[in-house]
Amino acid sequence: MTRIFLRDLRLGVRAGGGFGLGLAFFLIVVVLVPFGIGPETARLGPVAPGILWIGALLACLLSLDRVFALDREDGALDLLATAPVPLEGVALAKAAAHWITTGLPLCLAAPALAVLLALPWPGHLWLAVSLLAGTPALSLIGAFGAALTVGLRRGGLLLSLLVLPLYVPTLIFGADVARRGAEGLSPLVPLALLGAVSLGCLAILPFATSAALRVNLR
Amino acid sequence: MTRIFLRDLRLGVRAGGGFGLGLAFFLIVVVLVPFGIGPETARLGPVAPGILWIGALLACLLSLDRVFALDREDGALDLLATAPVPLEGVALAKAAAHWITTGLPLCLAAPALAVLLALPWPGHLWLAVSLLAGTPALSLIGAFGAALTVGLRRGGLLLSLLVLPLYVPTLIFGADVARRGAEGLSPLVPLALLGAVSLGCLAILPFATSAALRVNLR
Amino acid sequence: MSALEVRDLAVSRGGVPLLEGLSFRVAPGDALILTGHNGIGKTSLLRTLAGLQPPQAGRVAPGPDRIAFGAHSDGMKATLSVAENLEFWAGLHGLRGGIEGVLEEFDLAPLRDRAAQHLSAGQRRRLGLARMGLTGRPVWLLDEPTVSLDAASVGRFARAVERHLAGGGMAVLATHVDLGLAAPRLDLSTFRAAPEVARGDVFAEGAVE
Amino acid sequence: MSALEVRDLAVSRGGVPLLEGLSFRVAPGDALILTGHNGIGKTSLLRTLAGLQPPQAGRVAPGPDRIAFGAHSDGMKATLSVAENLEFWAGLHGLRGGIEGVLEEFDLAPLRDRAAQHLSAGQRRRLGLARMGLTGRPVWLLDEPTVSLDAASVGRFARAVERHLAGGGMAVLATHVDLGLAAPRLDLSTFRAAPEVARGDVFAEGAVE
Amino acid sequence: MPDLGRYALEVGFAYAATLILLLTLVGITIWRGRRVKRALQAAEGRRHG
Amino acid sequence: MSFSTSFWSLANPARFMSLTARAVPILSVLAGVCLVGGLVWGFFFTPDDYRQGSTVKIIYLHVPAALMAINGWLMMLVASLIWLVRRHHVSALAARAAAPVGVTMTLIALITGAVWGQPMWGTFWAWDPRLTSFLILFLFYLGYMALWAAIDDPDTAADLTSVLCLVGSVFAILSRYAVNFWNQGLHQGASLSLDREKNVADVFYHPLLLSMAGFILLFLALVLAGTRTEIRARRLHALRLRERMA
Ligand code: HEM
Ligand SMILES: Nc1ncnc2c1ncn2[C@@H]1O[C@H](COP(=O)(O)OP(=O)(O)OP(=O)(O)O)[C@@H](O)[C@H]1O
Ligand SMILES: Nc1ncnc2c1ncn2[C@@H]1O[C@H](COP(=O)(O)OP(=O)(O)OP(=O)(O)O)[C@@H](O)[C@H]1O
Ligand SMILES: [Mg+2]
Ligand SMILES: [Mg+2]
Repeated sequence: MTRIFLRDLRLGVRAGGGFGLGLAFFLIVVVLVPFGIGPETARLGPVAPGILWIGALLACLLSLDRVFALDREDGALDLLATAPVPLEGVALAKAAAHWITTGLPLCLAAPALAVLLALPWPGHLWLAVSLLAGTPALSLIGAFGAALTVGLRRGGLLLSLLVLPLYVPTLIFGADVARRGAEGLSPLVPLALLGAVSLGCLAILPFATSAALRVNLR
Repeated sequence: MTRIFLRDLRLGVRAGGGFGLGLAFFLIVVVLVPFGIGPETARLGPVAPGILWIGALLACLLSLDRVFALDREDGALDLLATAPVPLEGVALAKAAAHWITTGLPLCLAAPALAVLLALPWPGHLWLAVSLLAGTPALSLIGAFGAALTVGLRRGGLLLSLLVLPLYVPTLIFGADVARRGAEGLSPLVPLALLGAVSLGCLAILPFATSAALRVNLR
Repeated sequence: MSALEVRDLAVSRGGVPLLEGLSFRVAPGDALILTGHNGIGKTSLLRTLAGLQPPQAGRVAPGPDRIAFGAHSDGMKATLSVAENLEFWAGLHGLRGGIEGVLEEFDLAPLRDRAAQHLSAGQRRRLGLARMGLTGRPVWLLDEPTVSLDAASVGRFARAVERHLAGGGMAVLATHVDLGLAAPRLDLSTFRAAPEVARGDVFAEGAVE
Repeated sequence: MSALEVRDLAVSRGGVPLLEGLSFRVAPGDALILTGHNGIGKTSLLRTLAGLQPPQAGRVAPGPDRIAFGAHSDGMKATLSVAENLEFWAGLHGLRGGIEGVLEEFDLAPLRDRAAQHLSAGQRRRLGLARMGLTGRPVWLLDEPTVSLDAASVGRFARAVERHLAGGGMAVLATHVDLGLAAPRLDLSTFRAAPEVARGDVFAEGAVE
Repeated sequence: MPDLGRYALEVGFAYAATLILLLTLVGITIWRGRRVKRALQAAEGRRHG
Repeated sequence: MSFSTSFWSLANPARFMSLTARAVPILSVLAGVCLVGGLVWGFFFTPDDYRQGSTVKIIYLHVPAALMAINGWLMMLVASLIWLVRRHHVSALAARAAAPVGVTMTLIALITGAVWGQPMWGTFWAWDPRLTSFLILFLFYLGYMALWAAIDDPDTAADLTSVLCLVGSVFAILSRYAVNFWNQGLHQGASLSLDREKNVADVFYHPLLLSMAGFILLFLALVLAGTRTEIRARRLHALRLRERMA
């Protein structure tokens, strides 16, 4: 399991592996938003937390189809399924590698990028905290969606559609934490809910993911 | 050339081909935005044209890596390069097919989705017009970026990074048309500029694209 | 080590029955070569033996955890080097011996730091075959293993299989060409499923109306 | 129809010189079989002949527009059916005859509406070979064409090549196995590039400092 | 030391950041130059020796 | 030997190496002198501006860095053209070597500008046209360097990055106009115009010129040193391939 995790990390960091893909996408969104909606601080400020969270979510969404699809294409998934490791472990290792290569960089970069969108001050901190609490759920849910669609040639579209509704609660709580933080209200209630979502995902989803994988390998 | 165009269309429409991928992504963005930034019309209305344009741009960006990569992987690009058609024609046909499968559906769907984001009335029309004038440029620029990165295994990240700054003028003019339209000002000046950008891209980029392809095939 | 036992197996692919009534036994130290024309179902049979698709009927023993499958696509990562690829699989199967043995066996030592994407077709095939020796599993299933290999590499492969058999292993190989191995052949044509008899699908058995 | 002429060709791949001093001539109606161990540069040579990579030195005639290249990956789209795939290539090369001929020739008629992704390895290979006949070009370059083919299909392929040659075509084939074709063989091992002689790269020629 | 007034922090930060960036750039250039030079010498040595 | 023949003889790697071996140390020393001189003069011996207070001292960093950021790109453009037209390897490698220097200059201009913006405009970042086009330039640099890094074969990389540099330049100019159209900004216009009336006061002007000279010399020294390294790396690459084959 650790081995799979480490291999995925290494593959991710290799040229073209996708490390930084999410981050770059996030950066792109943040840079483009002012060109789209206009440069005025009064316009940008209020929507900044929401935009940043949506950007992070999309960045996760986009890198999902690599979670299993690459291994499926070159036959490695068949081999992993018959290797002496539980498939739940494979699922968890892959979700964890996805989080490290996508979610974590987002959490670290978000406060800096928030400056570009004129996010009011204490918001930076809360934005990072909310992402830290929320992105693991995004990776776990995403791995589940990726497992469901792995058999389909370029199931990217379907994957997005399946995962989207599952992402909604995380997005609502997460953006709420960041918004309340930016507006100076207490963000503790949505933060607690957000943490609960992440922990729940961690407890349940690896099993669902491995079940989906098993069906798709047939 | 027409044949390549038609084949690409057919491939796009086949299950998993990517037709609708852009559209679905666009839909996802539009649906998620209210969850992220809050549902109030006063908040959504002013940023709606910008968000819609950014959504359209991202939808284009995401479908770019299929333009040449699939044909490269299965060897079809080698065969096309030695087939009795000019490579510029291949580049143009592929950009056109990308536009039909991605840009055109966006133009048609955008006015309807704009309702969800509380875009004020005359804005719908201008949004559609601006997308119609601008998305061809997005497809052409994107095909150029895709040609640059086609030799690299999963060059998706690099592709986005390369294409992003090239998209900026189109986005600025396009969003400006939509914004002025929504606010009741005359959008003719940016519209003319937007059209000029698209035509300029059409005149120049197929040559750059085919040059890049030729280098990458070596 | 127990023998590979296949009893009255029925195989289908994409819902179409391909083979049925297939029984054979491969004892430790033995190999079996599967033949049959294109599309008869060799690949589908091997996938079924490996536990990757469920049999329509019949039984396979031992279970998938004793079986190593060498398919057409070899699961090697293009951006990792030869050594890194092999080390990953060795580690996953908990093998302590290191990869030097198989690198020698398949003459991959000079290529050990080359990325898999920069290998020629035959070199890449050797890499895929080298993985088999790292699984530590007794039953090898190989689907057209010598594709793209030159004569010297075919010989190297045959010796590797013989060594595996000599150590009490078993091997089932699907092929159209001569592998340079002395082993019984099984022609799958005689087990072709009759089109009318569709097992395992309730909807195929009687009219619904 | 003019002969395929290769004069003093030097081939490299990824910057590494592989072959040099290679000259041969294939007259209309003739075939040439390339052999050589894995990694010698057969695939690279064929890519150079097809105009997909520039030669390091030497000349190839005729130009790429008279040459049809059948590589390992066959450029067939997984989601299109056999007939759709072939029709696309036929149309691209402006062939009017229709695809029925090649469907018959490679026994693909029963599979004509099957999506390419649902073909077995050998069936898919036949599909790739069938494309050659649709290019209408006199020079065929084929890289390990009979991989995965059963004996009957190898025979069918050999007859197709013979028909092409009889019509004044030419063929260059790289292979490790017997193709069932009577044709002269060229062993590439004798043209292996000396490591010290690096042509066409200023940085390899003299010390910079 | 000149009196930078109320903008001491900003001005100081600007100078510090610039100098750090420039020094890093110079450092990387020199370091990489040395490393490549050594590697090249080794390679030439292997070739001739 | 006329200028033009001596310039083109630089295209031979060995010639280039021997011709620049002496130039780099000289340029480095000159750059060091001018930079230290200009910055020390500017930082310690100029008065505060009556409106901007001590922040005016940032100008000695900001303006030269901005200048070299743009000129760096220009140099890459010219070098790319030379490579595409005349296939001189040294030219392509010089373009490659200029990118990291240019991107650092861009970053310095952005950071010093941002720090300057806080006291002057009350915000670290505003979507002013000039700032925005610098951000875009920064992204161009990143993309250009990433493309170089991503491709194994040096000649392929040189070709593709050159095409990117050409197309990118067209779009960079286009962006500049688009951004101006989009937002009228806060940033001042060119203050080093030939019209003496509009120039900044002489007290600021002279150290600024010195510091600019320092940045220019530093740029040249770094690019030449970088090009020398790239040439060696290219030769190393060729030798490694030989070894791998042998
Ligand atoms: C991130 C922020 C900034 C960026 C990217 C930026 C960029 C530039 C550039 C590109 C130039 C050179 C223009 C030319 O030569 O035509 C320049 C010059 C200049 N900038 Fe900035 N700037 C920024 C912020 C500021 C701020 C906040 C101030 C002060 C209020 C400022 C004051 C100046 C001055 C005085 C010049 C000299 C004008 C000239 O001589 O041309 N800049 N800046
Ligand atoms: N993914 C699939 N979905 C549906 N049918 C398939 C699929 N793959 C193969 N088939 C069909 O199943 C049959 C058996 O295929 P299989 O790959 O097992 O044959 P094979 O004996 O391995 O042939 P070959 O020698 O050509 O590799 C073939 O008729 C093929 O067309
Ligand atoms: N993309 C690549 N980049 C760099 N080197 C490569 C690449 N592909 C192949 N090579 C190397 O070039 C050499 C020649 O490869 P080529 O594929 O031409 O060999 P081949 O004769 O076709 O071998 P095979 O019989 O195994 O197919 C090999 O040593 C291989 O390792
Ligand atoms: Mg098979
Ligand atoms: Mg080959």
